[in-house]
Order: sequence, then structure tokens, then C-alpha cells
Amino acid sequence: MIALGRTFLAATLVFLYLPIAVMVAMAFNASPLYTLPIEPTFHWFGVLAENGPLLSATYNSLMIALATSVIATAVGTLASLALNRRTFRGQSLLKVLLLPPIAIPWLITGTAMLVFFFWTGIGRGLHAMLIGHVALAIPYVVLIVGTGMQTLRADLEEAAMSLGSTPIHAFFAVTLPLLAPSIIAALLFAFAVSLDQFVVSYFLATPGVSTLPVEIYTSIRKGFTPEINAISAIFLGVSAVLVLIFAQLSNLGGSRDRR
Amino acid sequence: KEITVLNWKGYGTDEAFALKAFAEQTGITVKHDYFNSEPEMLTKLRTNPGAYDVVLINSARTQQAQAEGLIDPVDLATIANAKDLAPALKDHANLKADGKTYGLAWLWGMNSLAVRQGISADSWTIFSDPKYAGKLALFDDAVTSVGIGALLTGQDANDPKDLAKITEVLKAMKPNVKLMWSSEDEWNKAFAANSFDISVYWSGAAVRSIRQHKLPVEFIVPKEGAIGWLDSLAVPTSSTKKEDALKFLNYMIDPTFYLTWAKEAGAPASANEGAMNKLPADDLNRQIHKADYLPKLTFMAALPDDRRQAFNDLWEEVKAFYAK
Amino acid sequence: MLFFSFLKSSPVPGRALVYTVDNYLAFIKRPYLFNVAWTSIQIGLWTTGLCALIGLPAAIALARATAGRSRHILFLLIILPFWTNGLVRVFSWTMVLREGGILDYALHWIVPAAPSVSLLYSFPAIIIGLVHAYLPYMILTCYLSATAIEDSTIEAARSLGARTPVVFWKILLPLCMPGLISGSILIFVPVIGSFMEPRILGGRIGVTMGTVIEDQFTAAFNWPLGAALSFTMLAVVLAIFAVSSRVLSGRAATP
Amino acid sequence: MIGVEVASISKGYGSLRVLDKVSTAFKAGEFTSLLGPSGSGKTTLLRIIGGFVDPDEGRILFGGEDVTGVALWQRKVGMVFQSYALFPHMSVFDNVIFGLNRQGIRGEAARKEVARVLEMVHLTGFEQRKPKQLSGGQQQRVALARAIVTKPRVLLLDEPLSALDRRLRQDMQIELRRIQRESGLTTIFVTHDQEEALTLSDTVAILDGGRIVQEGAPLDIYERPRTRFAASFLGDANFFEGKMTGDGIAIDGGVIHTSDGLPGSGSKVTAAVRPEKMRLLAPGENPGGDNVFATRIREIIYAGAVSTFIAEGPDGSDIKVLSQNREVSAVSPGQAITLAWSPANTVLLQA
Amino acid sequence: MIGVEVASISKGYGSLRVLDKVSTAFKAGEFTSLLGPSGSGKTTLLRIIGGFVDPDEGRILFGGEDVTGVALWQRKVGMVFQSYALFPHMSVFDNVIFGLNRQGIRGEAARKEVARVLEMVHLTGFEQRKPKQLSGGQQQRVALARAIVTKPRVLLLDEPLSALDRRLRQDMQIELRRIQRESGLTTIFVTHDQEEALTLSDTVAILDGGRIVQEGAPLDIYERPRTRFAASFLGDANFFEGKMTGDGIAIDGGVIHTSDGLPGSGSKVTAAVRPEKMRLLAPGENPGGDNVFATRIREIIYAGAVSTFIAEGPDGSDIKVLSQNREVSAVSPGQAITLAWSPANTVLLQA
Ligand SMILES: Nc1ncnc2c1ncn2[C@@H]1O[C@H](COP(=O)(O)OP(=O)(O)OP(=O)(O)O)[C@@H](O)[C@H]1O
Ligand SMILES: Nc1ncnc2c1ncn2[C@@H]1O[C@H](COP(=O)(O)OP(=O)(O)OP(=O)(O)O)[C@@H](O)[C@H]1O
Ligand SMILES: [Mg+2]
Ligand SMILES: [Mg+2]
Repeated sequence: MIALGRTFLAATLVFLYLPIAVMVAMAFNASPLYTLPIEPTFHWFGVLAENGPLLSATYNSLMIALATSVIATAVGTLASLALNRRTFRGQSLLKVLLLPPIAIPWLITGTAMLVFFFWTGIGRGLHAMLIGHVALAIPYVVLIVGTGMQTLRADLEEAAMSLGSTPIHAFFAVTLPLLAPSIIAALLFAFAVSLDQFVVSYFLATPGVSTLPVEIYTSIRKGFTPEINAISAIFLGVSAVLVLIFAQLSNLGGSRDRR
Repeated sequence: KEITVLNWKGYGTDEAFALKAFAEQTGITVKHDYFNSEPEMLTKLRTNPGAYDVVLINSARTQQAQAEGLIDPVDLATIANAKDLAPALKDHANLKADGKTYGLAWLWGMNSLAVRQGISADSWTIFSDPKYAGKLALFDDAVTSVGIGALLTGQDANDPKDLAKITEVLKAMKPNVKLMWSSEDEWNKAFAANSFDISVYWSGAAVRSIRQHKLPVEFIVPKEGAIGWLDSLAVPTSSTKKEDALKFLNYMIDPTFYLTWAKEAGAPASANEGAMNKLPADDLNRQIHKADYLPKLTFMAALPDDRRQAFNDLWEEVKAFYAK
Repeated sequence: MLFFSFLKSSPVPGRALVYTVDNYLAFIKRPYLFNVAWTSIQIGLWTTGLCALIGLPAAIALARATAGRSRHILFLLIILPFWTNGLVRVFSWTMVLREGGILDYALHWIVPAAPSVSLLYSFPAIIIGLVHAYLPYMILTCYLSATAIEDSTIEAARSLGARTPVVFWKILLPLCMPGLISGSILIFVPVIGSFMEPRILGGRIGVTMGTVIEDQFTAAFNWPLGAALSFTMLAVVLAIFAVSSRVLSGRAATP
Repeated sequence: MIGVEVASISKGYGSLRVLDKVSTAFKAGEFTSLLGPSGSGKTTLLRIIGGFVDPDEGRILFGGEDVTGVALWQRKVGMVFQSYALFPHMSVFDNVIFGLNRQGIRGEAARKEVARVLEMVHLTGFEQRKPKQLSGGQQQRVALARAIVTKPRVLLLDEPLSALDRRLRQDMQIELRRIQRESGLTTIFVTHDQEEALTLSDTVAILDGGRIVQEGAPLDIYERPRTRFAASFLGDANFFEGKMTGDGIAIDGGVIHTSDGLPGSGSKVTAAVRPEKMRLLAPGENPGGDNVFATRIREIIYAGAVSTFIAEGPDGSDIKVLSQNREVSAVSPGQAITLAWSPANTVLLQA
Repeated sequence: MIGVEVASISKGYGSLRVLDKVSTAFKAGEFTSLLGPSGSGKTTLLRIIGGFVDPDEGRILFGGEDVTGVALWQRKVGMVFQSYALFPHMSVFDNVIFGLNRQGIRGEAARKEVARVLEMVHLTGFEQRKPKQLSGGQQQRVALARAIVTKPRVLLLDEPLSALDRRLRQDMQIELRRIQRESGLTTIFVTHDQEEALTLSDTVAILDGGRIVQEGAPLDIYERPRTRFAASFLGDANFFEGKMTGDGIAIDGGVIHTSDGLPGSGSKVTAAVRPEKMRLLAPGENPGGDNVFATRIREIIYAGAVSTFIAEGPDGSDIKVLSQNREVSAVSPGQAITLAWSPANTVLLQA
């Protein structure tokens, strides 16, 4: 059964990485039209190195994604706690309200935000982008952390409180560490959501400030060149290395370790 | 000094060489913001007063922008290069409102027929020719598609009276339709992969496909005619640097700029006859944007809201029919 | 947005706002939308179903067949593809799926005589693209549920004579239900409104509620109608979840 | 030293009424054992006192002060959960030091305290283990250590020794008793072990069907059970049902004398006699003033220090006779015997 | 009827050696109790026999057939887990019927079986509850019902009655014993309750430090413990250390006689005497051939049916004397007394 499971996992990974491999391969292909067979070249990396706006957009994306994932995870975790542990009026309404940001295409949400921020005077800019990204990422966090929370035993918090923990301390000392795998997962997803978020950045960025997805989507009308693949490949490579280092150092979700 | 331009990405105004040259000439640096669809452009103008100094507007939208008070009239007399503008374009009806010209005619192009080399065609009827089953790519755009339908049924592409008939001819294409493209990039990739042989395409993009990607494309204006469009550059009412903006407008129809742009990157046709004439006679761009096509074109004109909605509904319905 | 949906036309400064409920009558006035909606729901169901079919076993395998460091690495590897641009991923899929693409190539390499395959511009292509884009959500949420299952629960089942399939159906599946449900929400809901994958991978098939709504916003500049359609869609989605959670809650673990 | 008082506490789950207006006082500094059948609401009562669940009605008083609405973490109760509820992500050491840190005790002082209680529960050397790496009994001892290290005002123990072997259990009992005496801790102790309850407690309370049916000092409650339930629940008992006659209780096969005050003649009564109070008369032995009952041995159950003889009762039921295994017994199943017991040990029950 | 044999099983966690070449045979159709201190490896041994963990070395034989590599679900063992391990998402009914369904028993037949065992564990009416809605003892009974309903070949019980009150426990013991006798089930039973072990078992095995230190019939093992550990772990014992002299063991304060075979004179020996074997000599009573020891009472511990007198031992340690509470005892702490016990009850221990 274990062997079967591992094989299945491997097959799943192959599926997940199939287009990613193509993407990386195309970064080394001379043809910008993704034609086969591949003519190997480093051309696009050179082009990339000279493309200042693209690089700075990538930097912006990363920074916003980092900030978003941290803020959204913090807020979302607390919201999830409130939704799953306490009962209060309007709770189910709140739960339902989580869905629209996921359900409504981003385009619409983006437009709405643009108009909303315009009317309320928040305006555009990095702060507006951040607010927008966080707003979009929170439902994901709430759902993911909520899943983890449902599997948590309630008596542990009780035990902590009987030992003198305030609910807040009990949360940090007991609930949070046990939720760590969920929270880390939520963080990684919030990061992904923000990183790939186009519409909101696009509507809310001030001219001259751009993010990677904005660069990609706006250039699609004419055609994006494999520099995009190149930067994605570099980005993936770097994250993969970081991930490995992180996994080596940390003990992510270690409390659930068996054997 | 700095001005901000609102445009499609990669559409002339942001060519690095041009910005450099312009800055050297005038000391003005140019920043960009981009839009992805025309309504979006209007939205951006509305919600960011003061942010933009130059905006690219498809002349079909000029009157709408003007009616909302988003753009200023342009005094062509103050733009040196404007003297050589093609007369038909310079004062095109689309740009006019209460007697003033609300934008500088900049570029024009066609949405017409593109086929794989070796296929000969001179009529839009090829779109429903059973020989090309599953070989057709349509442009996912209501105005263009309705326009083709209008041409096929002999109606005015800007104001067809018999929408039902158009629906019918478009639906008849179903067996041929393979995909609906929405970007040049997608078109190129799919064409390169032999996913289709026949399509509607943009004239400027066709130039780039042939010249840069060496794709075997043949661009044809069929006997029924084609859809033409005229892009203009305008100055938003809210701009605070209108003088600098006008300088930029002037530069954008400068023949030297156009020459480099058209040759290096590939551009649609310039509204400036002077600029067009500078291109070598056998230049691909000139080949495709033949001046004698102009009469065969129906230029996209301003559409009232309800008609635009009708077009859109029609196109959605046709697409839904394709998908069934 | 809700406010928009009751407007007659998009809000433009200087134009009076006219309120109407017409936008909500869109379905009645445009019967073809029923077909589109049905396609969207089918896409949603297929995608969610396949994600569950792949994601749940993968999550269980991850939670139970791996341990320690390798598990952490695998876990992160599953999320990593998500850190690339969605559009680029979709275009990469076109590479894989089209005639003469990677899949075709690989097939011919294995079976030279095979007819050429082209999945691109078809319903399966849309599904493949969407499953790829949303699978990690399912794996993740199910994984969170799966790690919480006590070893002894499974041991107990085994000692009572349960073979692997029974353990899966009777123990793992119900206990992973919370994860399966949140995963399904995270997938079904956005998939119904997706437009990128259907457009690029589906060819002429790719007309969904997502693309229709997008068109209202970009091409037609009819925000009110787009918003109304979105809300109608949302209502349908909520209704589906209300019904299915009734059905599921009967079987789901009550934590 | 504060006492705990519960005043007409009720609690139900759905239609099930688990506690039904329970009122009692756990005296300050006393050690009270709570006994009752499985599912009788012992855990529920403890959880209500600790503040883990709210009662449907009634009040809880700590030292006269109403704490019904007071939050859990302010009640300063120590609790050993029936399910242990150890923090799975913390080591044994961290589990135990948790409560000390909450009280602001840190550093060397806290470490010393932890070392001391861990030694007390015989877990020195296990500091760095995670709960999952411990045996059941070890986990239970961590739970105990964690609850007592904070020196709470009230100690609630929900079967805290159930997973321990007898020796360890005795050690823990002695420690618990010592701590409780030294710090005058009001302790409520749920146990299923009768001997434990009788040995350790100042007071024993018996819970049944959501009510406290009897409470009192161990000797009282054991020697003078009021009801049939109390008699048979705490310790074993043989019951004789009969009618009152002038000089005793008429049963099938004779008359039983009792030194209890007699109700009116003719009324139906039940008398209880504990197995250890009965003895087997040696052949020809004079019973003196004792009750006698002639019967036969059905079975002998050996239990180490003692054996139980099962004899045939008047209505065919079993009579149990406890016998200390000082010497190997000479009787064997099937043998006819005569039982004898003192009228003083014949307890008349209510109803 | 198949027996279970374990052959030099070892198991370690990290550097900790939990089981150290344990070899023993659990005879077919016998009821064996496994006793041992907390953490001695009882659960681990049970889990290895059941196939839940693999031993580091050694083999498991079921009826002579090697099952070491055989998958869990093919071993047909029934197990009651110390932690119950109920299926949290299933009702009581579904938990119990699970194993039957696995055996292909469905429909009415299965339902009847479930109803029967639920009645046996006194849980009729609880069918539709989820485990979370049950008290500790109720959960434990569901675990028991789930394990026995399938009529396994081998029944492994890890403290299956620890959360039950005495009455319920006795009922369950009787049921277990009946089932086991009727179906000749080989049963291995871990318990901390001595009486339970001695009463129920055909064989008792004592585990300590990863090894089985003694096994045998209850009477044998209780009356003739081989080591000091065995003597004190199973039941209580008083130890006397001294040197062999010609006629007995010389201790502080006298000589103790024993009827055990005597090792060479002059060697150091330890003798054990169980508390219930000792009696208090009445003033002027003749001890006959018994050992006597004059001392004083330190404490009296009342435990209902019996009391324990704690007296002062030769080296200052405690001597425990068990006394059945037939009548209220006349002695009191501080009183000088003389203890007497038979030489036959003075057990010489190895080492
Ligand atoms: N996963 C583990 N990792 C490390 N040590 C373990 C693990 N499981 C058990 N142990 C250790 O192995 C020893 C034996 O454990 P086991 O559970 O077999 O004891 P036990 O005899 O059942 O005790 P108890 O009566 O307390 O249940 C204990 O000292 C325990 O701490
Ligand atoms: N969450 C719940 N929902 C429904 N019934 C419950 C719930 N918790 C407990 N009960 C019921 O309440 C009754 C009392 O439970 P409680 O845990 O207090 O019993 P207990 O005296 O501690 O028993 P035990 O000795 O078996 O632990 C039981 O019949 C139990 O089934
Ligand atoms: Mg309980
Ligand atoms: Mg154990």
C-alpha cells in the first residue's frame, strides 16, 4: 500500500510538472512561438537581463506577495478561529460571504475594487494593491486553516486554560503550533494567489509601477517572448532551492510525524 | 519633465529607441500605463484624473470619450508633422465632434483575411467553405465578427439592419471554426502549430508574423471589403502637461520614427502619408497597407450603446452555438 | 458590485444612474445562456471530480506513505508549480496537448504507428488545464485532514479484517471529508467562473459563464449585466453547495 | 483552603438529562471520592466544576464565592482529564512546566519544581519525550504531574490512576494524599477502584442517575449503605428480602436477626450483609447469637489474598462469602456448609 | 483453537530496548493475563502479536504457522486498544458492525449479532451515538464489543476494563470468560488489576524490563513467586532478609522458619510473606509451630472488606498485615502486638 501510494504520488507530480517542464524548456528554445524541435539557446536570458521593467516588476510582485501572504495569513487565521471556535450571530452569513471573492472572476472583483477605492478616496498605489491582494487571499486562508482546525481536539485548549492560559495564550501556545501545517500551507497558497494576481494589481497600480503578471498579461496582445519563461524558470529554480533548504532546516509539520 | 501615456503595451509609444530619441530632442521622459481593452481604457481615464497626458483611442471610441468630457480637442495647426496626414484620416468623421477634432489620426489598419500561403481566396465565403472544415480561427470580438457578417450579407458593418441574417451566416461557419483567438501571440502560436489555415487577422500583426516569425501568412482584402480602424492619440482633459503631450503627438507621426518602428518592429500603417511614402515600395508594410484598399474598407465608427450591446449579444449567442 | 448589477448601464460620471432589474432577467432573454451555464457546471463538476479523484489519494499517500523530510519536500513541491504565472502555464499546456505537441510526440515514440492525437481545443483540454491549475488545493486540504487521522484508527480497521479498499472507503474517505469539502469549494467555485483556460485551451468549445461575464466587462462594457450574471452564478453555486452539503453532512465526519 | 459547593446543577445533552439538580458541598481541604456507574455523569460534574462546560442551571461556589460565570483560566483548578489531553507537540517537560510559566514562575525555580513532580510520578529521564512516545500509564502520570505542579486551589481528578499498576498506583495515592494534606487542597477524585476510594478519601459520594444518592465518611458509607444500589455499588453485598416478624426478618429458610431499629411488623424489608462479614461455621461449632444459614458451596473464586465462596442463597441467587487466604481452605464446591454472621452486620435498607 | 507463540521477539525505539528476546507460548484456548509495570512493554508485545508493529527480530506463530509477515487483516485477531481507537465518524452501531461486514456478514444476521453484543456490554439504546458523545467507560465498552463481535481467532485485550466500575467490570469479566470458554478463544489480557488477573486467567505472565520474569497458573505464581519483583508486583509481600542458619533464617529479632528447601547454611537469603498470611496473636495465644514476631502497630488502613495493619519491621521498614473486617478490630495504632505466620507461607526467593 505504501509503495502504491508513493507511485501514485510520483505520477501526480509528473502531471503537475509536465507543463512546468515545458515552460522551462521553452525558455531555452530559440523560437518565441514554442515551436518544436527545440533549438537550444540562452538568448532569452540575455534579453531578460536587459529588460529592466520586467525585472523590477518581478521584484514588486515578490514583495507584494510576501507582504500579502503574511498579512492575509494572520488575518485569515484569526477569522478562521472565530468562525470555527466561537458561535455568534451572523456566523453562517459570514461563512457564505467568504465565497464571493473566490467565486466572482477576478476581473469583476478588480473592477469593483477600482471603483470602490476611487469612490472612497483610497486611490491607487502599492497600499491599494496590497489591500486588494489581501482581500482576495483571505478566503483561501480561512478555508485552508479552517480545514486544519476541524481536525483539532478541543480538550487541549481546555487543558491549557485550566492551567491558567488566557484564551489568547492558549491559542498561541497550543492551537497555533498544532495548526502549523495548515498555516504554512495557507501562507504558501496566499503567496501563490498574490503572485499570480493580475487584475487587481493592474487596476490599482499607479502608472510606472507594475508587477510580473501585469507585464505578462499586457504584453499578451502582441505576444510575450520567452523571457517570461526565462524569468519563471529562474524563479522556480530559486524557489526550489529555497524550499529544499527550508525543508532541511525546519521541521515543518513535524508534530504530526510518524515513524 | 515627464509625461504619462496610456496605451496598449508594445504599441509604438513605448519603443525604447523612440523614447530615447524623444527625450534627447525635448528633454521629456515618457512613462507608460497600459490597458487591455478599450472599455478599460475609458475606465482608467475616468478613475484617474490627472494621471495621463496622452492616450491612445480607437477613433470609434473618440466620440464617447468626448461626450464624457474625458479628452480635449487637438489643434492640428500646432503639430508640425500633421500637415502630411492623409486627408481622409486627418479629419475622419470619427474624430469630429462639434466641429473640433478630438485626436490626432495616428495609425490605421485592417481586420481582414489571413490565410496560409498557397490558399487562394478573395471572398469571406471561404469561412463557410466545407473544404476548410476545422481550419478556421475567428477573432473573439463582437464588432469584427458582426462586421464580417455584415460584409457577407451586404450590409453596413457599422449599422447593419438585419442582425438575424448575420447571425445565420456566422452560425453557418460552425463546422469550420477551430478556435477563437484574442491575442496576436495566441494567433502566432496556433498558426505556427498548424492549428488553423484561415483567419481574420490584424494587418499590422500580419506584417510582424511574416517578418519576424517567418510564418507563411498571406494577407488579403476580399472582394466584399474589410473592416478598417483608425487609432488616434488624444490628450485627456485632466492632463496638466498638455504642451509636452502635443510634442509627443508630433513625434509620434514623425516619419523617421515611423520608419524605424515599421522596419525594426513592424507597425500598422501610419496615418501620415509622408511617413508611409518613406518606406521602400516593396516594403511588406506598404504591400499590405495599400492605399487603394482604403475605399474598400468600412472604418469602425462610433457605436451607440444599445447597438454595441446588440452586437455583443449576437456574438455571445453565436459563440454559445459554436460551443454546443 | 451588487449595486452595479441593478444599473441599466455602466456607471459613467455625468450620466444619471438608472436602476433596473432587467439584468437579472438575462437568462430569460438570452436562452443560449442556459447552455453556457450548463457547460460551465459540467466543467466545474468534471474538474472538481477529477481533482478529488487524484487529489484525495495523493493526499493520503502523502500523509501516510511518506514521513519526515521527504514529506516536507514533497509537500512543497506540490505547491511550487503554483508559483508560476497561470497564463504561461496554460500556454505550456497548449504545447503539450496540440497535434505535434509533447503528448503526441511521446505517444509516437512509444507506438510509432499510432494516429496523431490532438487534445487541444476540446473539452478534455479545458478539463486538463483546470485540473492542473486547481489540483494542489485539493491535495492540500485533503492532506490536512488525512494527517489528523490517528494511526490506531486505521490499525483498528485492519485488525477487524478491512483490506486497503475498505480502509479507504470506510475510514479514510469519511475522515477526509472536511478536506474534500473545502477542497471542492476552493475548486468548484472559481472553476465555474474561469475564463482563461476555456478560452485558450477550448477553442470554439470554450464558451463558459466565465468568458461571457468577462466579455461583458471587457468587450461590451456592460458591467451591470456582467455583475448580474456573476451574482446569478454565485447564487447557483451556493444553491449547489447547500444541497450537496446536506447530502454530504450525512456521511461527513462530525468533528 | 476553599471549599467547593455545587447548587442544584443540571445538565442535559439533547433529551438526555445527565445531571439532575445535583447539590453538594466538597469541604475545604477534604479529599472527596466521586463514585458512580459508567455514564452516571461524573466526568460531566467535574467538567462543570472546572468550568469546561456550562451547566444548564445551578451555581458553582468556590469558598462561598459564585464562580459560575468566571472564566476557566481564572478558576485556578487543576484537572487530570480522563483522556489525558496532553499537548502532543510539547515534550513531557514542556507539558509540565506550562502551568508554572502561566503563573509567572520561570527559570531555575520552575525547572526544579518540574524535576520534583516528575520524580514523584517516577518519570525522571522522560523529560524530552513527546506524549506519543510514552506508554499509556506514562502519559497518565504526565497528566497528573501537569495538574499538581501548579498547586491549584481545587484539584479535579478524573480517574487519574486507572492506567497504572498496583504498585505505582499505591505510590501515587500516597503522594496525592501527602500533597493534599500538606497544602490543604480541596480534591475531587473520580475512581472506579473501591479500595482506593475507601482508603484515600475523607468523604465518598455516590452518583447515580444524575443524582448523588449517598455521601459520607468511608466507614459510614461502607458499613451503613442506605440503599440497595449503594450497598452493591460500593463493595459487594448479599441481599435478603423478607417480611418483618416479631424477632427479625422472615426469609425462605429461617429468620434473620438484626440489631438495626425495626420497622413495623409485617412490612417487606431488604437486608444487606457484606461477604466479608460472613463466615463458614466449622462442623459442630456453636454460632452463639449469630444468624445462621445452611446451604452448599457452588464455586470458589481465588483472588490471591482472598477467595470468594459462592453459596446458594434462599431464592436460588448467589451468596458471596469472602475469606482471607490465610491457610489453604479445606472446603470445595458442592460441599454443604453453614454460614454465620452477626446481627450487628445485618443492615436494613430503605425501600 | 490455535495457540500463539512468540519466539525471541525484540523491539526497540531508538536506543531504548522495549522488548528483549521475549519468548513464550500462549496456549490454545487459554486465557492469559499479562502483567507488568507501566512502560514494561505490554502494549508493545500485544501490538507485535496483532501485527500492528513489526518486531526488530523474532517470529510470531499462530497455531504453529509463522505469521510474522502476514498482513494485519489476515491475522484475524480481535484487539481492544488501550486508547480504544473507535472510528470517530461512525455511530456505535456502525463501529460494531464494521468487522462483521468485513467477514461478509450483513443484513439481519449482522444486526442481530450487534444487538446481542451491545446488550452484553450494557449499551443497548446507544446504537446511534457517536463516540464523542459517550463517557469514557461507554467508549471502552464499544471497543470491547467491536473486538469480540467478530469471533476472532485470538483476542488481544489491552486494559479493556480499566474505565469501568467494579460491578460492570465483574459483568464484563464473566462475559469475557464465557465467550472465551465457549469458543475456545486464545486470549491475552493486559490488566493492572491483580484480582482480575488472578480470578480470570488460566495463566499469568509477568513482564519486566522487556522480559517475561515468571509465568504460571494464578495460584502457583501468587503463592510461589520466584523473585522479589514477582512477589511484590503481583500482590503485596513482606520481605525478610537474613542469613541461613541451621534451623531457619536469622533476622534482627529472631529466626524465621520455612518449609521451603534450604540452601546452604550461611548464605544470604530473602524470604517473602504475604500480608494475608499473617495474623495478630491474641494475648496469651499459643503460636504452635508458627513463626512469631513481636512489634507494634503503626497505622491501620481501612479498605472496606479488609483493613491493612502497618507494623514495624525488623529493619524499620513496614510490615503489612491484611485482616478481613469480619468484626470491628480491637487494635489501634501504637499498640504492641505479636505477629504469627506459618513456616509453609514463608517463601524463599531466588537472589
Ligand atoms: N513510539 C515510541 N517511541 C519511543 N518510545 C516508545 C514509543 N512507544 C512506546 N515507547 C516506550 O516503550 C516502552 C514500552 O511501552 P508500552 O506502551 O509497551 O508499555 P506498557 O507496558 O503498555 O505500559 P502501560 O502499562 O503504561 O500502558 C515505554 O517506556 C514507552 O515509553
Ligand atoms: N457530548 C455529548 N453528547 C451526548 N451525550 C453525552 C455527551 N457527553 C456525555 N454524554 C452522556 O452523558 C452521560 C454522562 O457522561 P459522563 O462522561 O459524565 O459519564 P461518567 O460518569 O464520567 O462515565 P465514565 O465512568 O464511563 O467515564 C453519558 O451517558 C454520556 O453518554
Ligand atoms: Mg468519565
Ligand atoms: Mg500499555
